[in-house]
Amino acid sequence: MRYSTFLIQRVLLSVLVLLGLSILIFMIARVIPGDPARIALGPLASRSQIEALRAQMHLDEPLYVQYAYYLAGLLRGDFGESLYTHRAVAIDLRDLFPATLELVFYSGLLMVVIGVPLGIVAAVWRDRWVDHTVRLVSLAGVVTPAFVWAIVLMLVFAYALGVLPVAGRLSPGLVPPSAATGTVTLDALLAGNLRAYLDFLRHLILPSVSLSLAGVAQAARLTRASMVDVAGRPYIEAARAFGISESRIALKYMLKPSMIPTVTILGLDFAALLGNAFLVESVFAWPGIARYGVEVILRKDLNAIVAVVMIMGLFFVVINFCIDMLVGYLDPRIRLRQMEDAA
Amino acid sequence: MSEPLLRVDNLVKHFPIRAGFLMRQVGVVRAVDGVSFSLSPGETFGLVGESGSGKTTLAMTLLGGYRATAGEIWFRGDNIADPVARRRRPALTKEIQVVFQDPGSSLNPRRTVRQTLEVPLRVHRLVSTHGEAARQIARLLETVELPAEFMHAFPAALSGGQKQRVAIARALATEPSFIVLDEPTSALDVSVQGKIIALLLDLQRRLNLTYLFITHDLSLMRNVATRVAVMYLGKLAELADTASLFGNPLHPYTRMLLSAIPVVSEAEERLKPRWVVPRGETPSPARVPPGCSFHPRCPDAFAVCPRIDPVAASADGRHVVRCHLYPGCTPAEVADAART
Amino acid sequence: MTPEPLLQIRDLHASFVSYRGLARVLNGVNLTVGRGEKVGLVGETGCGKSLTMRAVLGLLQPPRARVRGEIWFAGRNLLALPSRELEQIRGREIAMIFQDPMAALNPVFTIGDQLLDVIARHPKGRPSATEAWERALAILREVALSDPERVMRAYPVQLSGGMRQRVLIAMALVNEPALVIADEPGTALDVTIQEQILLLMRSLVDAKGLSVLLITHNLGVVRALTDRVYVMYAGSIAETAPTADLFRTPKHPYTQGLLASVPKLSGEGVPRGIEGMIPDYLAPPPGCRFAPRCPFAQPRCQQPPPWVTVDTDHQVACVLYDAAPAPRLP
Amino acid sequence: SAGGPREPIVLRIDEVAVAEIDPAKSTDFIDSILFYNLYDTLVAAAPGGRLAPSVAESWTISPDALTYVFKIRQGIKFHDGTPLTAADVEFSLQRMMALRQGFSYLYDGWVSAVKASGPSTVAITLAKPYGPFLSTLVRLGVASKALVLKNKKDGKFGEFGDYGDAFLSATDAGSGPYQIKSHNPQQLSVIEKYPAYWQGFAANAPDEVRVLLSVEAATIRTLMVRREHDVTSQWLPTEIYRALDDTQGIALATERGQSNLFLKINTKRAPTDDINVRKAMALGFDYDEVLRLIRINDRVTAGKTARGPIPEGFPGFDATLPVPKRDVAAAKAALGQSKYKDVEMEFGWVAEVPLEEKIALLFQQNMAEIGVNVKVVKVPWALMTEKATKPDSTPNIVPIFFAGTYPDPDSFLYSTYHSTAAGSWTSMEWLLSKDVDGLLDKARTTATADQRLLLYKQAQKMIVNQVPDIYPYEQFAVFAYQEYVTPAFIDPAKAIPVQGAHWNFRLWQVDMAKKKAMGGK
Amino acid sequence: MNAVAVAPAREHLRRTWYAFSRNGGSVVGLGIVVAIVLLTTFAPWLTPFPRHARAFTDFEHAGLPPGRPYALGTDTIGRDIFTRVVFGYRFSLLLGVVVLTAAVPTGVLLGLLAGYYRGWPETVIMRITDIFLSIPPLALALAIMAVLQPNLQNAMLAVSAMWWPWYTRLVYGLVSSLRTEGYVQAAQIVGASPAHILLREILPNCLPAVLTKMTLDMAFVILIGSSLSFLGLGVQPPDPDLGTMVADGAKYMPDLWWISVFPGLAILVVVLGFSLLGDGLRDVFGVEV
Ligand SMILES: Nc1ncnc2c1ncn2[C@@H]1O[C@H](COP(=O)(O)OP(=O)(O)OP(=O)(O)O)[C@@H](O)[C@H]1O
Ligand SMILES: Nc1ncnc2c1ncn2[C@@H]1O[C@H](COP(=O)(O)OP(=O)(O)OP(=O)(O)O)[C@@H](O)[C@H]1O
Ligand SMILES: [Mg+2]
Ligand SMILES: [Mg+2]
Repeated sequence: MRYSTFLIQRVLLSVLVLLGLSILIFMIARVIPGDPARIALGPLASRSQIEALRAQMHLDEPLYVQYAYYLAGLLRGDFGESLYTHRAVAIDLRDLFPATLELVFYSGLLMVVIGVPLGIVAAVWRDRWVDHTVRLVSLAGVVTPAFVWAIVLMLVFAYALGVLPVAGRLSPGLVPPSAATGTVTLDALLAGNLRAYLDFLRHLILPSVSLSLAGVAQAARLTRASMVDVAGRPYIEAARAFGISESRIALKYMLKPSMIPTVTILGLDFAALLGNAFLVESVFAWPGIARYGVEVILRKDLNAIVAVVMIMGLFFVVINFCIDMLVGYLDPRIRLRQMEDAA
Repeated sequence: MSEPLLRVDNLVKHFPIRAGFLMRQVGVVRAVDGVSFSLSPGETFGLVGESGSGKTTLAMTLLGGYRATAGEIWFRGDNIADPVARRRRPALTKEIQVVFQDPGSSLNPRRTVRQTLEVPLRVHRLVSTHGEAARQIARLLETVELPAEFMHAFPAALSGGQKQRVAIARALATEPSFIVLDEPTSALDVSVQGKIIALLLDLQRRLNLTYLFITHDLSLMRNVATRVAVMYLGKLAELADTASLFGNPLHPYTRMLLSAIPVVSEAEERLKPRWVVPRGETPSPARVPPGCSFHPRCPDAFAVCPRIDPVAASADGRHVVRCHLYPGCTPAEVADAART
Repeated sequence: MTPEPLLQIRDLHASFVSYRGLARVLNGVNLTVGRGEKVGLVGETGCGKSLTMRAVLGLLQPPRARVRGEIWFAGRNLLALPSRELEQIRGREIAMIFQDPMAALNPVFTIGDQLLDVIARHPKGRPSATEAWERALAILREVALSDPERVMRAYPVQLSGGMRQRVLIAMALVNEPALVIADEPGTALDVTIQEQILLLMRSLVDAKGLSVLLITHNLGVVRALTDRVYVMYAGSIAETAPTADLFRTPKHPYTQGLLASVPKLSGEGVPRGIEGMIPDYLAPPPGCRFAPRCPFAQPRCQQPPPWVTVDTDHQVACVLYDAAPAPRLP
Repeated sequence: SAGGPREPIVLRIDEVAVAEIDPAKSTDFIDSILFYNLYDTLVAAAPGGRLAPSVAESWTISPDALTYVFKIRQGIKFHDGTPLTAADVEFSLQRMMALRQGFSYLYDGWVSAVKASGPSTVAITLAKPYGPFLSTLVRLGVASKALVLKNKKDGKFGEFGDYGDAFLSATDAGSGPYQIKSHNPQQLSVIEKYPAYWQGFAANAPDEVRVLLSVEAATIRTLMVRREHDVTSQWLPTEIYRALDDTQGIALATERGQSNLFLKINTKRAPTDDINVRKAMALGFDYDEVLRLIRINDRVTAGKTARGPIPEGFPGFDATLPVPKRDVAAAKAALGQSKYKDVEMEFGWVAEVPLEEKIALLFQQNMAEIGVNVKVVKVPWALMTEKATKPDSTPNIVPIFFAGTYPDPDSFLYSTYHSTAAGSWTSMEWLLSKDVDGLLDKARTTATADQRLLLYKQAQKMIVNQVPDIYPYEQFAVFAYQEYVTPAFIDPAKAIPVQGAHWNFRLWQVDMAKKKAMGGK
Repeated sequence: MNAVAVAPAREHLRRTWYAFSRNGGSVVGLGIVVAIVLLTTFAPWLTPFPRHARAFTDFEHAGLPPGRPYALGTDTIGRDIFTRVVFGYRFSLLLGVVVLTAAVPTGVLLGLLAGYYRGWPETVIMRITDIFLSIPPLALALAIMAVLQPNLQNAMLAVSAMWWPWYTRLVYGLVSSLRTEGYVQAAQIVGASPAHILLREILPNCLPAVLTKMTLDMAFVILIGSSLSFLGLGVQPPDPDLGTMVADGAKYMPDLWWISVFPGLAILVVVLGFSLLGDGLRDVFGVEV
């Protein structure tokens, strides 16, 4: 069987996952306590107002009917209206998703670019002071929530030192680059607006670092642990006997086989960042979807909940797919097997 | 001759070959390509052949580790090549056992010898109490000449030979009727090998065990096997009683093999056939040469060899060979065609 | 004529810390390999052959393992060498063919990937990509792997045991090191291939003046290939002699037992091997470690055995030959 | 200075939650701020809770108090330059009632017709007399009919389509002093000066106001210290106000008379259905400790002890109600009269308001001292509104801040104590008292202001006697601001006791020179 | 042979302890964990103001910096932080331990099954895992709470429900490569049951990675306590909980830094303890003798 068959099967399954997710979240959204109409109409709404809105939202009909309405809307490309922002959910998503995606992307980058090398360093100098330092510091990274990091970093770099901006994605004076994609990176670079991009990077430092620290720490620890595990394998001794340099052994012969757990967990961590970013977003006034997601869940904003979860689910599915690919790339045995399964 | 314990009928096992990141199938490895033989109870059937000729694949297919691409495997009246039939007979795992070629990877690095050996005992309810298990394991270790303390050791602390002895102990634990010995002593020194082989032969005699014995050590094969099959690129080249094969090797490949046996004394040197210089490269089972697959290396190859694959034939009904040099091996119609 | 020594192991001790105490495995190993010499090392499984070689390559790391003694290689004591210099020696000057072919190949890289890495370390400088590729194919062909292109692209799981073994041999030989340590290179090979490889090794050794240290159980192979043999038992050398000598007149009771255990082509059955088993390294017998299994054991065996020269170049560690005491190895 | 473009004056404030800018839907504090700046209302709220003319230049009320005729001021222009006419007023009220959101319940069932006649007259007919009616008109923002209808989308309102629902949530169609520049309801709303505004601007009124939404307290604080922010919201923790007040160049302002803290007691759930228990609770609560709790520093505090449901300064405040005091002995005595033995109750506080935790813990401690066991639970706001729908699920006691939204006692009392309001978070007392209902209904249908006030006082006494609440304190909203800013309400005489109404930025001033000198960015 | 006479249990213990204690850190870790368990057990006698862990307010002494008599300062309600940290360990540890003991076995088991069996079990398990991973934890927690009672047990259930998929995913990846190992084949051939193969042969080889993740998750679970208690799910005031103390206290930085720093350090210490302990356990399950 061809690998492409496996890929196609995997994609089809992902679509199935999204469908399952939509049903599940549709139900979850409806069991979350609270009456969406009541919450939407605000504090002082009267009962008749609430009844009217409930009817308008088909809330008095059976669940499957509601789902049918929803699916019908979805097929027309209509996510419905958010009760929270009173705008079309699609517009909310368009406005908010790129910012978070961008933040998460850079955080993920930091996780890999900083965390994995730290893990390697710790594993190579196992039980030396470097290792102990990395392990202790990474623990500190893990036990401190992103939200607290955000505040601490803000206090240090913005409040005390005053070297980095605190809020938003761009300085107020700066004209936002044309909103082709909604991400500053792409928009600014497409427009050749380097100044905006650099300003954006300055704004990005604090949020992305706070968001990624736990992941960096996790990456370092996972990498270290599996590297140490792999270090004891005979093939590492064999590579050493062939005179392969220690650095090459560490960076190639040990790293690749030891990356499977790291890639798996880190990939999921990365996908989860999208949802976990909300407190960081609210500290740095980052106009993102994570905060929106939390708010809509708390406000039982049915349409928005389903839409946000579906976006996050899509992201998860894509990441998951990438993890599978990557794990297959890392271990040919898995890849061979994936194909046999597809057969 | 008694009812065969195991009969293999035209067994085929092919592996797909894939390449590139997208792992397209670019060919097929004909690891086992139409093998037939049968084993009577109590015999030691030797299987020799060059590395990569498909011996392990054949063994694994018998054991159910691979699903046969085609062909039948009859064990005590069941065709166990069919996975469904195999599943119906869970006791097969007790009756058919194996000692692998590679002791390093066949022992779980995180389980002690004792834990490893306890599994077959427990699975097949050969022991019931903890103490009984410990005694039985100590006894097993003793039969493979390991001190009982080793039951607490992890494989990493064992030498290659010690690991292999543990693997043998594991195979013996279920008191099987048929054991596949895939180069069981290749990691052992001669002294231990001697003891293990003696032990295996003892057991065979006592328990009427049947062995499928795979080894590269032809001197050893000479001494243990009742019959020997020579395998070349997934097919049997020759199959005969041991004495007959060693005394009167027919197939050129067999002769090549026998002439290369390393021996320890001048007296033995004289027992080997005239030295046949190995020539050419071993073809890959992924690109089997047409006709007789041995022809590129064969010192006696002639016109028909690259064109037609010979069939197995025997002059006396016991010594079977697959080579155009011998009558009956060239398919009749081809032979006729060649004559006219 | 004794060739100039290339590798000289002097009084090598190695022990392991284990939860049950200290396992003193190597107990004063003395061994010399001359330049261009082919030396065999035989001995029962678990006697410490592989361990000695790992010590030579500096692969035994504290704190788990404790190593003491001297290992001289081309004028340098490997045990005292900083790891960076050791790295330069490994694979270039000394190469090792590992015993366990599955475990010694990294499962997640293709053969080509791993082989090219070794080729890149060629002492004469890194070859170009195409040159390296060609050299890889050539060496694979040399070790009798047909279809080397497929092998290069294959992952270890996709190869048979013998094929993997040959790949490892190729990796060891490709850089033409001064000393090749072959730990059971033939175990997984059929005799024709084995012979081919042995011939190959011999031709390389003869052509390039390489030295070979061959570790094997297969005494037939030792006889066919080597100039000289060391017999090891339970962590020390029991006997050494020129190959022909040893096979003709083995002195040590252990050597004699070993030779008697080889199954013969004449088909008179499989010999039963030497009685008893290798001692527990946690509590080895005092004196001669073979004494408990020795049919000729005497009270004197409670002391460490003397090192007796019985013939030119033929020495044995056994009291039976103590009549003509000889000086211990330098 | 003339000539050359002047640097724009920017005022930066922040608020929690999303901002809704549709005049027919807005209700919250932040909605109200934007509402009063984007739209002109038919009638304006004035300092002291009085009403003043605005879009309605004047009005007349028919003797039966059923018909109100408003004379519409001429010369007011919408932000697109078109004049505001009576038709726009008619449209705005109709639209509000049709959408049935926001404050429409104030008109629902009361207004029977609205009719514009000519460009400057609107007549509104009521179904029955409705005392608070004029006051409620401070929430009737006038939107441009033409603009809205031009931008309508398909919807269920027939010829009106969606009634501009989508349009007005994204931008404005008002005539107020400011207009929307950009609006992201969750993040940032920017409004800019509408220079042609009919009432004019203070000298240094901001050209642009940026409202930052839902940002962490610590961030606001950092921004304030860096002078990147001008005025904070009133929702920061006490500790942060204290720190800000200690910061050079930052001052605190308080605003009174709008809002009150209620500890709403569920009168329909055991054991608080027993009036003796409720009395014990009110007597056992430590009002002085509350003052310590809300004290910011020696100069500023966030409130004072309340007398009843309506705060001082808001219409209907009753100065004759007694100031509550802690009396442990009396509390124990009251408890002894109760039919319940081991009194145990649930205190649910709103998770989003950290201050309420302190109140809850104080209450818990106080009650422990009189022998009442209080279980404190944290409830997110959305859940609280759900719990409030049934007496069984409503916690025994819930702290709720309530601010008046139109300058009439009705704003505080009706939605809290009238039976028809039951089931909403404003009436978690579940009072369901026919007598109280009667008084409140009567007050609504009474036309004359003085009579109504009397009725409301009577009602308040009746309510307080039943102890449906504890009134821990009257809330003063505290804001921190940069000293180069002068908020309009800093002068108590100008304070308007209606949520959001005094945040009319056209009267605020920003001293740019001072700002520069102070290092403002 | 007298070696058999060595009681296997004692032998095993000896080996275990040897493997465990060879790395000094793991003994320190064990020490930390034991010390904390003792400290929390005897908290009422070991803390200066046990009353502060219960219904108590003292606004007069709110927000005092570390000093006397409040060693680590007081919070904004006037309660002794030291006392609350010690009591906070109770809930936090309970949460961590319960959640991990519920989520890890479930996740690991599903991961084993999915990784080992090809075909539909794999597809079904892994796709369900995907779905669970995609659902925001907050939504899941609220949903579970809506169906069940909002109390501590159900809070733990909710957290466990969002935690297991991570282990499934991790173990699945490992098993996918482990299942082709020779020893797995060997076990199949001696007739070992799938349960045995999964739990005894494959699982131990997954444990190092699982243990590493578990020690880190200990921290994450403790921290998640804060979001749970926000939802009214977890520990309720006035009961102290370390995660909530850290998260809430962060608002008062930098002036009242001690409110969140000390609980943070407390989490660090306990996680450090578990992490070192985990390293030691890894050695016990490790390959070496
Ligand atoms: N899982 C597999 N996938 C693809 N090809 C395989 C697989 N296993 C074995 N092969 C191929 O099948 C052929 C036969 O291999 P097998 O292991 O049976 O040889 P063998 O006779 O046992 O050799 P050896 O004596 O070296 O052990 C080889 O070419 C090998 O590369
Ligand atoms: N890491 C270790 N810890 C403890 N003991 C060890 C370790 N490595 C090897 N040993 C012991 O050292 C002894 C010698 O092992 P070695 O691998 O050198 O044997 P060998 O002579 O190569 O045997 P074989 O021929 O079977 O390969 C064995 O008894 C083994 O138990
Ligand atoms: Mg094989
Ligand atoms: Mg060895």
